[in-house]
Amino acid sequence: MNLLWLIPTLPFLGFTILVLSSGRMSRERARIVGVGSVALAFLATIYIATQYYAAAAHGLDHGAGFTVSLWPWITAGSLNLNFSLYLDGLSLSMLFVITGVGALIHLYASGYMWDDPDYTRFFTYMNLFVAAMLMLVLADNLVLMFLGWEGVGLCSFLLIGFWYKDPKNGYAARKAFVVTRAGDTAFAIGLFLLFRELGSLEIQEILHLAPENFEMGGNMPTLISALLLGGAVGKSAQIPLQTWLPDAMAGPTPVSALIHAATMVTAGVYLIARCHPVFLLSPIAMTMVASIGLITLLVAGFTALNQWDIKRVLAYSTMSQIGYMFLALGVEAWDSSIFHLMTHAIFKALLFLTAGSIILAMHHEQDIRKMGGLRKQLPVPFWCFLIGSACLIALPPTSGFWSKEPILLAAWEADPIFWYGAVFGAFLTAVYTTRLMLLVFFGTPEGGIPKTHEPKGWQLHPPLIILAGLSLVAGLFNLPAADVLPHAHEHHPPLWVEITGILLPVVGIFIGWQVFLKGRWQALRMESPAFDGLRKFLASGWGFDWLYDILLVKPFMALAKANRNDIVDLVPKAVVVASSQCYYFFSRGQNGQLRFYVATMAAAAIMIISLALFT
Amino acid sequence: MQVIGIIVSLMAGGLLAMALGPKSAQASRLAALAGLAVATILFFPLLMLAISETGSGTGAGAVWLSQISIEWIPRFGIRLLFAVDGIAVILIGLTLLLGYISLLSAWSEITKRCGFFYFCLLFTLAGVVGVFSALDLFLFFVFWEVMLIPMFLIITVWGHENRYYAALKFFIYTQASSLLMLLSMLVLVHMHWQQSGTISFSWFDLLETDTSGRLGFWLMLGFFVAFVVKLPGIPVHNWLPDAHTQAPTPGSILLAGILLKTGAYGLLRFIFPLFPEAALEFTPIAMTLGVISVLYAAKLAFAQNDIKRLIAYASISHMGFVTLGIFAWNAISLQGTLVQIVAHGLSSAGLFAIAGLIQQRTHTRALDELGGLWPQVPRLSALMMFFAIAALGLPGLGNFVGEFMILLGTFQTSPIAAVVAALGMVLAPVYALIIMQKAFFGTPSADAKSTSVDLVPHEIFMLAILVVGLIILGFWPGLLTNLSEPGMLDLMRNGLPAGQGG
Amino acid sequence: MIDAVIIDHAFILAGILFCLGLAGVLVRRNLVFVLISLEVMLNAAGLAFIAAGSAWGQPEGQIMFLAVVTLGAAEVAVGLGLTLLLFRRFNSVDIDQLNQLKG
Amino acid sequence: MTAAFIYSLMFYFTAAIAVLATLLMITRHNAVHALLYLIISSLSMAIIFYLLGAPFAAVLEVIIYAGAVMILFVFVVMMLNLGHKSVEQEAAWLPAKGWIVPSVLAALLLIVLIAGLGEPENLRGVHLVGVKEVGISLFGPYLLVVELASFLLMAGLVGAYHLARQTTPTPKFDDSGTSTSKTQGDEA
Repeated sequence: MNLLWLIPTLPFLGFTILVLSSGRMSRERARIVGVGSVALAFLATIYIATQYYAAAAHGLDHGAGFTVSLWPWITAGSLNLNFSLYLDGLSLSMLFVITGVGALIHLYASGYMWDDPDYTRFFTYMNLFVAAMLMLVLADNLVLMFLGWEGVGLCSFLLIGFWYKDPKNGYAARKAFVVTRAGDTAFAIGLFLLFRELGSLEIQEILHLAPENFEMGGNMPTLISALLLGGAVGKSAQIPLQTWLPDAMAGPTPVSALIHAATMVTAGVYLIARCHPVFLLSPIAMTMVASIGLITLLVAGFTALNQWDIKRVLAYSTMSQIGYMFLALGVEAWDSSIFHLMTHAIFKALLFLTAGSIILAMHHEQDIRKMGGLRKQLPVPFWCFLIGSACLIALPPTSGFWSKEPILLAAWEADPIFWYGAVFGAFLTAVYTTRLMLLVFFGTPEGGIPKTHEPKGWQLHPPLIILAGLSLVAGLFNLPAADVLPHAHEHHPPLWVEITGILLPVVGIFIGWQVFLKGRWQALRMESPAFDGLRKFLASGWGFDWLYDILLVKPFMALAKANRNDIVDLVPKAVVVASSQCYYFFSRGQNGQLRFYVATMAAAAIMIISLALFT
Repeated sequence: MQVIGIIVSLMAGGLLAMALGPKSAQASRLAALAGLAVATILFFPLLMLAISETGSGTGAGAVWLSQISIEWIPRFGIRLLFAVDGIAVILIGLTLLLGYISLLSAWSEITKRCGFFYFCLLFTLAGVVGVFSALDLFLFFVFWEVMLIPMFLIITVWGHENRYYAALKFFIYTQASSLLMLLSMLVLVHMHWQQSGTISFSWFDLLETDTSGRLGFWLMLGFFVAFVVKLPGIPVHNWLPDAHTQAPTPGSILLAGILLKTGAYGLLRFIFPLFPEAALEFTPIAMTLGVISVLYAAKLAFAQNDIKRLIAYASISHMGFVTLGIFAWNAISLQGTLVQIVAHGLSSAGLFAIAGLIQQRTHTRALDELGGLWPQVPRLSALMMFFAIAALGLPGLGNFVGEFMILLGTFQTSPIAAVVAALGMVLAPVYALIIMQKAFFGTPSADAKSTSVDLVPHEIFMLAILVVGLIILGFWPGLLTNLSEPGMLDLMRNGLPAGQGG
Repeated sequence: MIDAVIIDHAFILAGILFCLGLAGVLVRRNLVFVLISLEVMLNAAGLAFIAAGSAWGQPEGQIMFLAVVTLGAAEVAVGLGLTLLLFRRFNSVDIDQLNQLKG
Repeated sequence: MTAAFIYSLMFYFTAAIAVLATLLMITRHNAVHALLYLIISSLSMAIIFYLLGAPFAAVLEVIIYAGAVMILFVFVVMMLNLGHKSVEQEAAWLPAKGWIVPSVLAALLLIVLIAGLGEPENLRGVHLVGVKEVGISLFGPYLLVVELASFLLMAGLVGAYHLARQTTPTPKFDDSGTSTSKTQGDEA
């Protein structure tokens, strides 16, 4: 078990090798280092998993985790954090997701980015990202998690702005970094509060101390969990801080697959799952988590319906699926939320990678209006996309169904409103996924079926096929996370609830098919000018971008421009001006006329004498 | 005693460099390097002593590593009192390190009158080492002046376009405030003489004076102003942007890397221990000043168009955290202040070195004239990215550890200040990434100056030292905090008003 | 003792003459007139000394008067020399010509 | 008509003449008239000195002031031939409202001086101080004053002589403010 430190160091090692080589390394060697390090990390995870299960087999109680302490990190006064990694069921399942899906995405990326000039730089950032994400998941104390947290944010900044030639990408990257940084600041303030209240930042200690020190529903646990939720919302692009995710699509597609679908955006879910005892202490926080999840999934659902860029549709669908995970966390369906996290990582990565192949085939064309009828020219991507969409819609045999169904049932247990919202969300997911499927693969766009060239490189198809297989089979795994998180009690809602949960996506598919292929009920497509305002509002992500622009960006820019050179600097300048004015005033007194001088002398004499006499 | 040896060797190096100056620039450079090398050799035993002292790990090591006191002006009880504790060792180490960095960056940039430049450089270093180790207030004041004059000369002689304005402003600001300090110093000694009957300028004796009254508050204010001017706090900060934009690169490195630290060190050493009650009473105001300088400087940094000016405002924002940390006055925030000081020293030295390199290559510092540097100078841009990220406080690098500990410590004493200062963490990436976007990303604008020469090995070596330093500070801050543990705890005990526990 | 009143009035007379002389100096732009008024002021000062001397019955009053007179004489001599110089250089006796030293 | 009454009558009469003469002197435009009034004023001063029991001072006043100084002034007036045209010039230089400020200042000073005078009671009347007493004290304790006086006179003499010497024609200084020195080899 003490090889645990190997997992984060392998990608970090890959990163250092690529950085130190800095451009002198050929593409092949860079590919080997880049993909190899993550693949090795995956093997190491498997090795660690075998040890974990072996230990669990002979009697070690399930919940216990293993800590590997490396060196004392920050020690001052009552604070002593050390650089130590902690492994338990939850972090093991996260490890599987990160290294497994990560390795596949790296393999795919090595083919996808083949003719990009900055090949080595791409893999440098990707390896650093995987290392930071592993550090986040394996962190023993919250500050180390914060290190991973910010490292991940940095890498998403670097990778979104990877094609730095176009300033828009730079803007999108900075926007992502600053918005997630706002969430991180809330997270940091939560840490300070935790430290002040409980005196320690070790996760395990907090989880033990919290129930003792805080009373149920008290305002301290609510405040702390609200702040932690702030951090989670920032990183997982939920409602208040979600404007950065659609713009993050400016990065290369493997980046969107790895960071903005599979791993980084799930960091918030992992944080809440990891600190669930604190959240359990305040029902208000739980309802907050659930309601944020619900609102995001609905908002994202509607927006996805009106997007024309293939990656933006997938980005909004990611946001909505994470909304489901938050909903699951809110309704205390802990293990099903982590389960959904894993399955979502797999099928969303699959969808993004296939979208990447489509974009590559269409010479970097991302607008689905220009695509259509591609199923014959791109068979593998077509079938993979089909499987991915099936999971997304949560049709029964696929893993999507096995993970989303318990969330719906748990939502019903907690509060029927959550269930109605969630089900309606599922329906929306079905509609926009079929819309995407039909517009891209079926039907004929005006300019006829576009000619596509089959991208070369053997690395592209195998990962797709593996991921497609996994997303079908994943429903059967039972994740080790289950033994760490509290067991969700059995759901037995009325029968009609389960049936509607299953049938509604099918209805959604039917409607999607009718509207987008058969061309019936055109009104529903909201293309007519009457709906123009509404469509633009929905397409822009419910106007959050516009709102933040007006509220925060514009005033700050105006303030910055207005005060370019520092009004405080005027104080010394004012002193200078004042002294020169005085000089000018007095020097006018020396006008060279003798009579004026004699007069001043006389006046002075008068004053002095009268002063002497009368005082 | 080593410290006197270090100061003398630095001064000797300076004089030698000046003597050799007219003959050949290379000779004067080597002389300066020799002076610095001798100083470092003398510094190592001190460092070994400090490490061995903390070897016991329980923080029970002796506080004062080496102390020497020679009679200077017996009538007034002024003695050449040099004493070095954990904090001073670290800061002297930082000074010598940044001495090397500025020497390396001066290698290519300073061409005319090299001898005199190295004379000024080494005398500033000697002055700063003196400031960190002098514990006789009068001696402290002498060194406080010694480090000011050569810095003024560096800016006036080798500066950029309107260097006279900047140098004069720098001089007036620092000189005026240090006179204030001199005044309160004398009154303090007088108070001590009245209370204890003996005239003495030594820090140890002055610790005992009871400075709780209104007068004590004014004396503290005198010291506070002198140090806040040097560590630019908001109301008195506007000499720094001008001094930095006009100073030559080695000058900026010295200024940002070391001279700002003397202000922070002064606050640490003199404000709380000598005036515990007054400082406690003054804490809310000082904290608001700190918070304002964090946020206001960050906003200003974002608005700047000149790289060096932007970095200057960024260091004001970082130094705002230091004020916060010092006035929170608990173990965590004080150690955090020390880490922040060292980390800021390294990162701002790096930023200024790179700004200088950019100016050498493109002959401009204006951000709107630069653009798309990344394809032309990838290594330089990667290093700039590293330092910009360090400046915005990415965990895993020194600045974050410092800022986090400061905010954590400040949260104990005043949560509001900590929360508002935490907003500084949001503003930091705004200004740090603007440099990257305007200068390095994007396509080079039509009239952007193109440059073909990427980093030269000796420049990479110079920056590599700083990169390694920051990473070590980020992952193993323990190396630093253990050294300063005994000194800091002892300082903290002195700083708490009578009766308050540890 | 009416005599005492005389002394007091002598002082008042001196004051009056002094102020008249001052007014004369202030008004004039012609250097000669300024010198003349100056003479009167000196005279007034002399009178004050004499009055004081006679009030206390001591000769110092008159000695001081002697000093004042010599001063007056020397001053007039130099003043008139300057007037001549002024006239030769500026071809007029107007003091305001001499303002090169103004601020 | 006792002696005291004549005495004070004489005093006030000459005082009035003196003030009147000075007043007229200040206001004249013609230099020579001003000089004449100056002579009258110094003569009346001489009489007052005599009345105040300082005969030596009175004589001195007459000889030096009325005599020597006036002669100097007349000489200068003649040399500068401040004749007819200078009267209009003088009138131009002396506008009526030019008088306001000086007179106000002078009046103020007068008031202040008079207010400064002490009570007259402790002044013990007029004492005759003869020439003998003055002579004795002059060359007694005050020998130094005599020497100083001689220095002063010598300085005055040398100064006047040097200033007024006509060695080289002094450079004309026309109104343009630039000194147009036409002399050759002038050390200036």
